[in-house]
Amino acid sequence: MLVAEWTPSQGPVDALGQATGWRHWRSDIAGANGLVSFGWDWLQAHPNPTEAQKAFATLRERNAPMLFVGPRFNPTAARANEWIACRPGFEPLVALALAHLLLNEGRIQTPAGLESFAEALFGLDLSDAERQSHVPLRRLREMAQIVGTRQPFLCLGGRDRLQDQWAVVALNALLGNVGREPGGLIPTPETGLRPAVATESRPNSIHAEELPQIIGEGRDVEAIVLVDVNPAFCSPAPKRWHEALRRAKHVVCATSFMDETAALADVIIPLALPAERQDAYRDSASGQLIAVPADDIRTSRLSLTDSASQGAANEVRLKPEVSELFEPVLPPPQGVLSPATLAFELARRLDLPTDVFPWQTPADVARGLVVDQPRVAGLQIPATAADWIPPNFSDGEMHLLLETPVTLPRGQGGHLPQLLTTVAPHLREWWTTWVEVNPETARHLRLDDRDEVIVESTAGSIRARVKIFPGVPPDAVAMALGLGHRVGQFAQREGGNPAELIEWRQDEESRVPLWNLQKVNIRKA
Amino acid sequence: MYTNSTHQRGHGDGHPPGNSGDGQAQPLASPTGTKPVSKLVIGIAMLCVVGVGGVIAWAARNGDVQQPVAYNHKVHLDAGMDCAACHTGAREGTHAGIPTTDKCAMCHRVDRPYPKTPDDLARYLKAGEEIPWTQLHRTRRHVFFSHQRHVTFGGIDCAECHGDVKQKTEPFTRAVFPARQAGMNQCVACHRKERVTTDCTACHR
Amino acid sequence: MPRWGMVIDLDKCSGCQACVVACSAAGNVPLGSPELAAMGRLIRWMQVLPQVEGEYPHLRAQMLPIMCQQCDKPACTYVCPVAATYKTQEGIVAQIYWRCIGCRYCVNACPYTLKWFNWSQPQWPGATTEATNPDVELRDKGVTEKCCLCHHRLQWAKQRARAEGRSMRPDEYVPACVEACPTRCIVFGDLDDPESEASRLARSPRAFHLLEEVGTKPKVTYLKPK
Amino acid sequence: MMSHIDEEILRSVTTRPTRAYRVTCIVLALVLLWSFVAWGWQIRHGLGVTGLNSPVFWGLYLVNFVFFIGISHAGTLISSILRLTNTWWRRPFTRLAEAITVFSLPFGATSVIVDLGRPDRLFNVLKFPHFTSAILWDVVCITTYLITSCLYFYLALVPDIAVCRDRFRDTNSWRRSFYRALAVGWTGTPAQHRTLDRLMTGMSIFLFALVISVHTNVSFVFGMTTKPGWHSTIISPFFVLGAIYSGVAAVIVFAALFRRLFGLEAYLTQKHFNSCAKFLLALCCFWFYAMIIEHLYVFYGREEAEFNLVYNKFFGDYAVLFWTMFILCCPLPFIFLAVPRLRTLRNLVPVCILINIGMWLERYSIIIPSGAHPYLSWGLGSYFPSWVEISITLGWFAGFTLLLLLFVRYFPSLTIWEIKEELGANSVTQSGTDQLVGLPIAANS
Repeated sequence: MLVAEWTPSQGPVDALGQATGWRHWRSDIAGANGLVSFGWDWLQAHPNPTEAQKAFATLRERNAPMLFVGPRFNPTAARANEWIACRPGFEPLVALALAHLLLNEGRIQTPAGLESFAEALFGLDLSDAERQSHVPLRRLREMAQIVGTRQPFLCLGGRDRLQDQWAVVALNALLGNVGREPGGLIPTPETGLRPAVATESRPNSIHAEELPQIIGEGRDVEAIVLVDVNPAFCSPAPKRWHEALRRAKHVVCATSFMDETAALADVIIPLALPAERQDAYRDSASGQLIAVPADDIRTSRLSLTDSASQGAANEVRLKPEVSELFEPVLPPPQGVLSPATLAFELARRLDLPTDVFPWQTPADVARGLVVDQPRVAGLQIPATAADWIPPNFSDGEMHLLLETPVTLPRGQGGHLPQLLTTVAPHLREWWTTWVEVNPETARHLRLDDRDEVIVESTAGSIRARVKIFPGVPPDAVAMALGLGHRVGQFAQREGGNPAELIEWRQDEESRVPLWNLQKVNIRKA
Repeated sequence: MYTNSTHQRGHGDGHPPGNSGDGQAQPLASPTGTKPVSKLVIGIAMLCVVGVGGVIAWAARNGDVQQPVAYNHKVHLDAGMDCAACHTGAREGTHAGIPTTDKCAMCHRVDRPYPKTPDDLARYLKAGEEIPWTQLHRTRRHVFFSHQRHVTFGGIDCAECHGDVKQKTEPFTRAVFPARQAGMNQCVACHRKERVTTDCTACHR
Repeated sequence: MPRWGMVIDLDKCSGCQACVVACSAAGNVPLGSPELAAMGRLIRWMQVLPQVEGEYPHLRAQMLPIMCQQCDKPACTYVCPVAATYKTQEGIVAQIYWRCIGCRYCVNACPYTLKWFNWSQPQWPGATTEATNPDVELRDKGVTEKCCLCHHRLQWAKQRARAEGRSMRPDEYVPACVEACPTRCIVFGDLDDPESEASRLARSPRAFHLLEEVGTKPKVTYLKPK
Repeated sequence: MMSHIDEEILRSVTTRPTRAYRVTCIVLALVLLWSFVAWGWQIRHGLGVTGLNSPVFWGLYLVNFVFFIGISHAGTLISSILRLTNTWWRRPFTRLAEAITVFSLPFGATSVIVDLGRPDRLFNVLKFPHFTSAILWDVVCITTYLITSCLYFYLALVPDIAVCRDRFRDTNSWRRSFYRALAVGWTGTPAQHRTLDRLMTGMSIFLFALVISVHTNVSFVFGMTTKPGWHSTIISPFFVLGAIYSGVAAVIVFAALFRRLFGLEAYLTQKHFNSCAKFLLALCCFWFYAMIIEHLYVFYGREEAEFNLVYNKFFGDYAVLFWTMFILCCPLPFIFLAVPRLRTLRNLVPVCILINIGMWLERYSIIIPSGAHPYLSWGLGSYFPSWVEISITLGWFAGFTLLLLLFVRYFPSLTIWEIKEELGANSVTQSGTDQLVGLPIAANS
C-alpha cells in the first residue's frame, strides 16, 4: 500500500516528527512575539498563503520583530525588520551559532532533555561559523539580543535535509517553542492535504516524488490520481514523470488548466482556481473550513476554456476501455467537483483500497478529526543535531536560488494572465522566465537587463531573460518556479522551466527532494 | 435602428442638393458640349443617390421580426393576468425576463379544450422545447438598467415605457416596441422630472 | 453625503498582490500580454510598486500599493473636453468610457500617471468574456480607463438597501482591493464621518499623501511604516 | 505699364505648367494619399499602431499640430500686422503669407483628430462641451481663426481674381465663369477700394488679437496640465514667438521658391527679402531670450521633477535632439541673418528651411521628453514614432505644399493691387514706414 504526498518542500520523515512523534504540526506564526526564518520564504511559500499574510499583519500590529536569514532578498526578507544575508545553504549553521550564543550569553537556560545537545553545541566554533556562513559575529550578537529578550520567539526553517531541520528544531526546543501555544510549534489534526509521516499505521509511506522511481523499478501502479498538482512541470527533473505517467494504467488529473500533467492523463477533470483547493481555505488551527470552495461558474469556465483551447474537450479525454467507468462521475459541464469526493469515487469504482488517497474522504470528515497529544516532556534532541555538515552542492559556478511565488503555488496559476503579471512583487518582472543577476556579476559577464541568456546545469539547460537585481549574492542567480510552461493558452511562453535545471537528488534521511543544492552556469544566448 | 432609418430618409429627401449642385454647374457647359466639370458634378450626384439609397437599405435591414408564436397580450391581460406573472423579474430583478414554455404549460394543455392552445404553441408544448423568441431590444452594454429600480422603487407603471400592452393583439415588433425608442435624453428628462439622480455612474458602468 | 476614501498602512502591506488580482477581476481590466508589457502598454488599475534601494547585502524595500488617488481636486477632470471623467458628489472620480473621445488629455494631466489608455482593442479570447464582471463595461480600443473605486458595488449596495427599505450602511460598500487584502492594510470608509476608521487613521501622525505639493488633495492616504 | 505687371505676375496662371511642376504635384498627391491609407490603418487597429505608450501619451501628431498652427501665424502676422503698420516690404509677401495660413491650418486641426483614440466620437465635443478644458477652447479658437483668415484671404484676393477674370474674358475655358463667379463683380472703383480697405483694416485688427490668442490656447493644452516642463507661464509667449518665427521663415522659403519658378524677381527683390530677413533676425533674438529664461528658472528652482527633465534634455537621452534643435534655431540662423555679407538670398533659403526643421524639433523636444518624465512613472519612458505616424506626418507636409502649388497655378501668387500701390507710392511710404517697423533698412541694401 502506498501513501503518496505532494508537497515540494516536505518529506515523510521530519525532524520534529521524530523528536515529538507528532504526525502533523504547524508553527503558530500569528501567536509569536518575534520571528526568525532560516531561509524559508514563508510569506510566499506557506501552504496557506492567506493565513501567512494575516499572521504577518498581526505581528506588525504587535510590533513583533521579524528576522530573515537567507542569501536572497526575497519578499519575506524585504518585509522583515532585519535581513541577515548569509551564504546559500548555510542558514542552519546560523541557527546553531545563534543557539550557541543564546546559551553562552546566558539568555536562556538549557531545558530538560537537551543537555547532551547543549554539550555538543559548545563544540561549535563561532569564528569558524562566521567564516563559513558569511554572517558577521556582530550581526549574530544583535540577533541573539533580539531573540533572547522576547517570548515566544518562533524559529522557522525550510524542510530541507534532516540535519538542517534538526538545527532549527533544536533552536526552537531551546527557546521552549515546542508545543507552546500560542506562538510555538503545535500538533494539528490530520486534515485534507496535510503531509503524511511514516508512522506505525503507515509504515511504508513514500514521498510522491519517488513514484517515478518505483514505477521505473517495474512495480505496476493501478491508478495515479493527481489533484491540482503538476509534477510533469513542477518537480525536480520533471522528465522523470513523463515516463512514469505513460506506464501507469490509469492517470486521472484534476487540474485548473490544461497543464503538462493533464496532457499525459487519461481523464482530465477541470477544477476551479488553485486558490479554491480545500486546504487553502482550511484554518490549520481548528481544521475547520473557513470557506467552502466557491463553485464559481465563471472562474471554472475561465480555466476550462484554457484546456479547451488546447484541443482537449471541456469535460474529459478518455481511453475507450475506461470511458464507461468514468462517465458517471464526470462533473456537470460548468460545475466544480470537490477533488476529494471525486478521487474517492474513482477509487471505489476502480476498487482500490480507499486509503491510497492521502486526502481525507467524506468518511473521515464524518468520523471527526484526531489530534495526537503533545509529548513535550519526553522531547528528545539528539547530540548529533549539533554537528552540522555543510551540504555538498552539484558542480557549477553559481548557486541557483529558486523562488516559489505566492501567485504560482506549486507551479499552478500560470493560466491566469493577471497572476502572470504579479509573479515578482519586488521586481515588477513580467510574464516570461527571468533570471536575477547581481549587478556586479552582470557587469562582469557583460549582461544587461532583459538580455536572453542560457542557464545550464548538470540536469539541463533553459533560456531566460536577465533581470539585474541587487538582492541576489554575486555568486548566485535566482529564478521563479512556475514560469516556462509548454502548454496553456496564457501560460505557454518562450523561456524555460527552472525545474528542469534541478537534478533529482533526495536526502536519504528525510527523503525530501533537494531543490536548493543545485549550481548552474549562465551565458549569453 | 428604426429611428435611424427615418432619420436616413430625411437625408434621402435632402439629396436633391446633389442635383442643385448640378444646376450650378450648368453655366459652365459651353455651346461646344458638356465640360469635364459638369460631368464630374453629375457623377458626384449619382454617387450621392447610390450612397443614400444604400444607407436607407442598411437601416431598413434590421427592421421587423417574425416571432415563432403569435402571442396575444390582450387576451392574457383581459383574463386578469398580471405582467409579473410571466415577466417574473419585472419587479425584483434587473431583467424582466421572458417566460419559459412550462410557464405556458401551467394553463395551456394540449389535451384540454380550454384554454384554447394555438397550434404554433402546441407544437412547442408537445416537443417540450423552449420557444425561440427573437429578442427585440437589448440595452447597450455600457448602460445599467434595472427593472427593480424603476418598477418597484420608482413605482413606474409598465405602460410608461412599454405602451398600452393591454391592446396588443399581436406580438411586439421592433418597429412598435416602445422601449427601443428610448434614448439617454428620455432617461435624463424623466430623471430630472422625478428628481432622481442624474449622476452618470448611477446608470453607466 | 459621504466622501469615500481609503487609508493604506504601508507598515502592514506584505506585498502579496491580492489587491492587484482582485482589482483586475472586478474591473474587467484587460488581460494584457507580454508583448503589450514590453511596449509599456499593460493596464493595471491597481499595482504594488516595489521601491528597492541599496546594494547587496544592505537593501531596503518598500511595497507601495498604488491606484487612482481619487483626488478631491482632480487634475484630470478639469481638462476633459467632453466631461467623460468627473467627480461624483460622493467624491468618486469616475470615467464614462462611452463618452471618452480618447484625446488622452486627462492621462497627461494626472500627475500620478494612474489613468490608462486602451492603445488597441483589448483581447478577451475564447470564453474569457464569460469570466468578466457583468457590472463593468468591457472597454473598447481608444478610450481612457481608470480605477473608479468599484462604483458598481456602491450602486448595488444602495439598491439592496433600498429593496430592504432602509438606508445604506457605510460598510456595505467595499471596493474589491480592500475586500481582498488579507493583511487588512487598506481601510476604506467615509472620510467625512469623523468616527469612521478611515478618517480616524487619516488623522494619524504617520499619514501622508503622494505628491502633496501638486495640491490634488488625494482621498487615498498612506501611513508611513513604523 | 500696369498691365504688363499683370502679365508678369499672372504668368504662373496663364502659361501651361512645366513638366517638373506636374510631376511634383503628382508625387505630393501620392504621398498624401499614402498617409490617408496609414490613417485608415490606424483607425482600424487603434492607436496601438503608433509608437505611443504609457507614459508617452502624445507624440508626432501633437508635434505636427503645434507646428502647422505655428506656421499659419506668419501669414496673418505679416499680412495683418504689417498691413496695419503699413510696412512697405510686406506687399509681395502678403498673398503667400495668407495662403500659408489658410492651407496649413486644416492640417494643424486634423492632426488633433488623427491623434484621437475615437475619431468617431469627435462630435461629443460639441454634444457635451466641458468648458474648463483647454481643448474645447482650442476648437473654438482654431475654427474662428480658420474662418476669419479664409475670409480675409479671399477679400485680399478679390481684386486680383477680377484681373484674372478680365484676362480670361474671351477664352471659353471653364475658368472664365469660375473667375467671374469669384470676382463678385469687382470693377476696382474707388468706392469698392474704400470698402475693401475698411474691411481689411477691421479684420486685420481682429486677426491680430486672434493670432495671439490662438497660439496661446495651443500652449494651454500643455500648460494647463501639471506635467513638468509644460506647466509654466512662459510657455504661452514662447509658443507665440516660436510660431511667428517659424512662420516668417516658411514665408521666405516659399516666396523664394515661387520667385524662382515664375520669374518674379522684379517684384520680390533682394531688398524685400533683406528687410524680411532682418525681421526674422529680431524674432531669432527674441526666441533665444525666451529659451534662456525658460531653462534658467528651472535650474535655479531646483524643483526635482522639472530639474530631472531639463537635465535629461541637456545631457541625457534627448541631448542630441535638443542641441540640434538649439543650433538650428538660434546660433546658425543668427550668423547668417546678422552678418550683412552672408544675408544673401542664396543663404536665406536653406537657413529658413533649417529654422523650420529646428522649430519642428523644438515642438518635439517640448512634447516628448515631458511625456516621458512625469512626476511618477511606471512605464517605459521611451518613444519612437511608428511607420504610421511618420507616413501621416510626411503626408501632411506633402498635402500642405500641394495645396500651395495648386493655388499659385490658379491665382496670382502676389497681391497685384498692393504691388501696384507700392510701385505707385514707393518713395512716399518708404521713409514713413521705416520708423513704424523699427527695422532700419539701408537704402542701398
